[in-house]
Amino acid sequence: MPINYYIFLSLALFCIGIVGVLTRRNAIIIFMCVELMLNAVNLLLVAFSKMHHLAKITADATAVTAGTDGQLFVFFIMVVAAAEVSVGLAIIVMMYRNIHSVDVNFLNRLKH
Amino acid sequence: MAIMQLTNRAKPVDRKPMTWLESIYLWNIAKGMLITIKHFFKKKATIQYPEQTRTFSQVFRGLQVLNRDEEGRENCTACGLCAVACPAEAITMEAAERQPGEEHLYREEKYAAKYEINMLRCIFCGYCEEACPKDAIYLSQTFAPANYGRQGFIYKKEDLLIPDPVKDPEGYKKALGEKRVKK
Amino acid sequence: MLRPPKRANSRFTMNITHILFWFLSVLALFSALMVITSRNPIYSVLWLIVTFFSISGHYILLNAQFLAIVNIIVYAGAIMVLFLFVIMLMNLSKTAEPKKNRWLKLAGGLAGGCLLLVLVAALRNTEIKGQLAQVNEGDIGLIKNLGKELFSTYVVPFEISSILFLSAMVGAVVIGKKE
Amino acid sequence: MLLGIFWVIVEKFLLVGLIISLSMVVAMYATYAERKVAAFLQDRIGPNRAGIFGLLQPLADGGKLFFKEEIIPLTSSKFLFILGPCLSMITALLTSAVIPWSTPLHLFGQDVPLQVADINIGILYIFGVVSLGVYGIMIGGWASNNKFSLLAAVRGASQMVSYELPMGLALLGLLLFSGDLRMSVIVQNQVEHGWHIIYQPLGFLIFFVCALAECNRTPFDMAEAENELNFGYHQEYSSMKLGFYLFAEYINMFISGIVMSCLFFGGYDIPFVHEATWGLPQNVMAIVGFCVLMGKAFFFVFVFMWIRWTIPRFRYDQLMNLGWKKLVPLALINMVVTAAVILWLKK
Repeated sequence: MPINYYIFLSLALFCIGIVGVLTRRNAIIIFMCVELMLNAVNLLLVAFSKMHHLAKITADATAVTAGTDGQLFVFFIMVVAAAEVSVGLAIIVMMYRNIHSVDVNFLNRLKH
Repeated sequence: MAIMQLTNRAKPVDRKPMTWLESIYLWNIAKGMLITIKHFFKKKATIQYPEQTRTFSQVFRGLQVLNRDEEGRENCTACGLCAVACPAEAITMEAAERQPGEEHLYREEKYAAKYEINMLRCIFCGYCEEACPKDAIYLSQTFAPANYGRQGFIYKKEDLLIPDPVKDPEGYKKALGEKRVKK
Repeated sequence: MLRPPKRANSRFTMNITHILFWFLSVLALFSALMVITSRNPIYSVLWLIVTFFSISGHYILLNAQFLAIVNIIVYAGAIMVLFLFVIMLMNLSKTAEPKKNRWLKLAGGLAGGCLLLVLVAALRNTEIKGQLAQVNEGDIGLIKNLGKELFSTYVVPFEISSILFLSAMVGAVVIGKKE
Repeated sequence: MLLGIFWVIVEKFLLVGLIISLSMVVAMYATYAERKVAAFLQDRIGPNRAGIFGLLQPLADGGKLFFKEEIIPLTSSKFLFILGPCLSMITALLTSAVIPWSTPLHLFGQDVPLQVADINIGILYIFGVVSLGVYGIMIGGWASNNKFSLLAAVRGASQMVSYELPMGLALLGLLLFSGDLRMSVIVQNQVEHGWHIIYQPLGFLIFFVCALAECNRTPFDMAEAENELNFGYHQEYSSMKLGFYLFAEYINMFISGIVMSCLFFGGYDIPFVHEATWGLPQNVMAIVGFCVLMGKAFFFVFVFMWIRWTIPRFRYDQLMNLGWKKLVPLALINMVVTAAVILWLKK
C-alpha cells in the first residue's frame, strides 16, 4: 500500500481532531479530539514502521527487526495516553464539581 | 447488662475485624459450598401436587358439604343457625315448605330452596358445623379449586350437596371423608 | 484528496486488501467527523470507538497484530469506558451544549481545513511518496519481536513509563478525592 | 489456489455457524440447568412439566420471551436501546473464535483444524473482546433513561473494568510457562507437560474469581442486584431484547468455562492417559477430545451455578476491596514467584 495514502489519511484524521478542539466547548469532547489526534499519529507511525521495514529488508535480508521501534513508540504513546486520560478526567470531574459545567468557556475566570 | 437476658440462646456477635486470610473469604465460601452440595443429593421435599396430594390432618377444615341421610334425603331444614353463627357472613339461604310427594327428597317439612356460601368470604372456622342441629353441614377435607371469576366462588346448593348415597354410594363415601366415616 | 494518484503504481490492483483499506479509511473519516458533529456526548464517544476500531483494522492490515489488539483493549476497552463513565455520571447529555457563535464554528472549521490543505500541499511531493508500506506480511508487528525489542533496547523507557503510570494513578486519586 | 481459498472460507463459515449454534443450544440448556441446579440445592425438583424431566422448558421460556410485548420507553434513546443487547450478544459470541475445540478432523483428504482462527495474540484477543463486554451493559443501562438502570450499569462497568486487571495479571504466570499467546500452543503445551493447574493453582483461583465477576454472576452480580436495584441494567427491557441480555450471560458463562479448561485444565486433553497410543482413528480422537472439553466446560458451568446458589452478593465496597486490595497483590506475587522459579530452574 503506498505510504501516501496513509499520510493523507492520518492528516485528515488529525485535522478533524483539530477542528473538534477548536469548535467544541465541552471539555470532554475536546479531550476526545485530542485522543483522536494521538491515534492519527499512531496510525502514521505504524505505517512508517512498515515502510521502513520493507525498505530495509529488501536491501538486507538479515535486518528482520528494522522498524520495530516505530511500533514501540506507538505502544508508549498509548501508555502515556492512558495515564493522561486518567488524570485529565479526574480534573474534569473536579471542575464539574466546582462549577457544575464542563463548558471550557466558563473556565476563563480564575476565581470562583 | 442493660437488657435482661431471658434465655441463654442468644449468640454474641463476633465484631473483631477480619484477619487477612478471612478477608479473602475462601475458607468460609468452601464451607458454605460443602453445605449446599450436601443438599444436592438429599431427598427432595417437593410433592407433585395434582398427582400426589398430602394427607390432611384429621381436624382439617375444608369446603363445606351439605349432608344427606342414608336414604338420600337432605338433612338441612333451613333453620338459619349456620348463617347466624357465621362470623364472616358467608352463608345465605331461602327456606321452602316441603310439598306432598317430596318426602324422598327432604327429611323434614322445611327445606332450603336456596343455599349459598361465598367461599371468598368464608374463613373455614367451622362454626356452621358446630351450630347445625341436624348434622346437615360439615367441613370436608377438600379445598376450593381456583376459578376465573368471583361468581365462581359463590357455591350454590348443587355444588355443596353430597352425592346421593342410594344412586352413587361410592361418591357419597368419598365425599363423606375419613373423619365422618370414623364417627 | 484521498483518491489514488493517476500515475499509480503498476502493482496497484484492486484486491481484498485494497477494498478493506478503502472501507476502513472511509469508516474512520466518517466516524471521526461524527465525533465532532454529534450533539450528544454519548454519541461522540460511541463514534470515537468506531474510529478506534477502524484504526485497529488498519493495524491488522499492516500486520501489527499486537498494536491492533492493544489499541482495542486500551482505547476501546478502558479509556472510552472511562469517558462514558464520566459522561453518564455527570448526566451531561441532558444539558445540551448551548448554541454558540456560528462564526466561531466556521472559523474553527476553516482553520482546520487550511491546516489540512497546507499539510497536504507540503507533503504531496515528498521523497518517500513512492515507497510502499508492507501490508499483510512481515512479522515485526508480532508480539515476539516487539517484546524482545521492548525488554532489551527500550527497557529503561518501559520502566519509566510504568512510574509515569503509577504517578498518574496517584494523581488521579488525589485530584478526584473529595476533600 | 483460488479454489483452495474458497474451501477454507466455506470451512470457516461452517465452523463459525456450528460454534454459534452450539453456544446457543448450550446457553438455552444452561438456563434449564440453572433452574434445576438451584432446585436441587434447595431440596426441590425444579421444572419437570414440559417434556420428560422438563427438557422442553427452555423452548417454552424462549417462546414466552418471543411473544411478550416489546416495550421501548418513550424517553429512551431508541437506537442505543436496541444496540445495547445486540452488543452484549455479539461480544459474548465473539470470544469463541480463538478456542481450539479439539484436535484436527480429517475430512476429504485434508486436515480440518477445529479452531476458527489460530491468531498470534489468542489470549489478548479474548481480553479485548471481554473488555468490550462492558459496553452492552453501559449502553443498555444508560439508554433506558432510568436511574436504577444507570446505577446498575455504572456499578457493573466499574466492577468489570476493575476485575479485568487481576484477571490479566493472573494469566501472566501461565504465559511464562507456555511462552506463547496462541491458544493452540497453550493447550498443546499442557498435553506435553501436564496441566497448568498443577503449576498455577493460585493463578487459576484468581482467574476463576475474576471470571465470575466478568460474567456478572453472583456473588458479583452488582449489575443486576435484584433487591437493591430492582432488576439492574435491563430493568426497562422486555421481550427478546431482555432475552438477549440473559442469553448473553449464559453464553459468557459457557465460553468462560471453555476458556478456563483450555488455559488451566488441558483443553481437549484426557488426564492420566496417553491417548495417542490408543491407535484410534483421527476423527474419533477429535470427537473424543471435543467431548472431553465440553465435559470440563460443563463442570465449570455447574460450579458457577453452585456458587450462585450458595453465596450471597458482596457489598460494593467489599467487592472493590477484594478486587484491588486482595486479588491484584496476590496476582502480582504469583507472577513474581513464577518468574523467579522459572529463572532459577533455567539457570
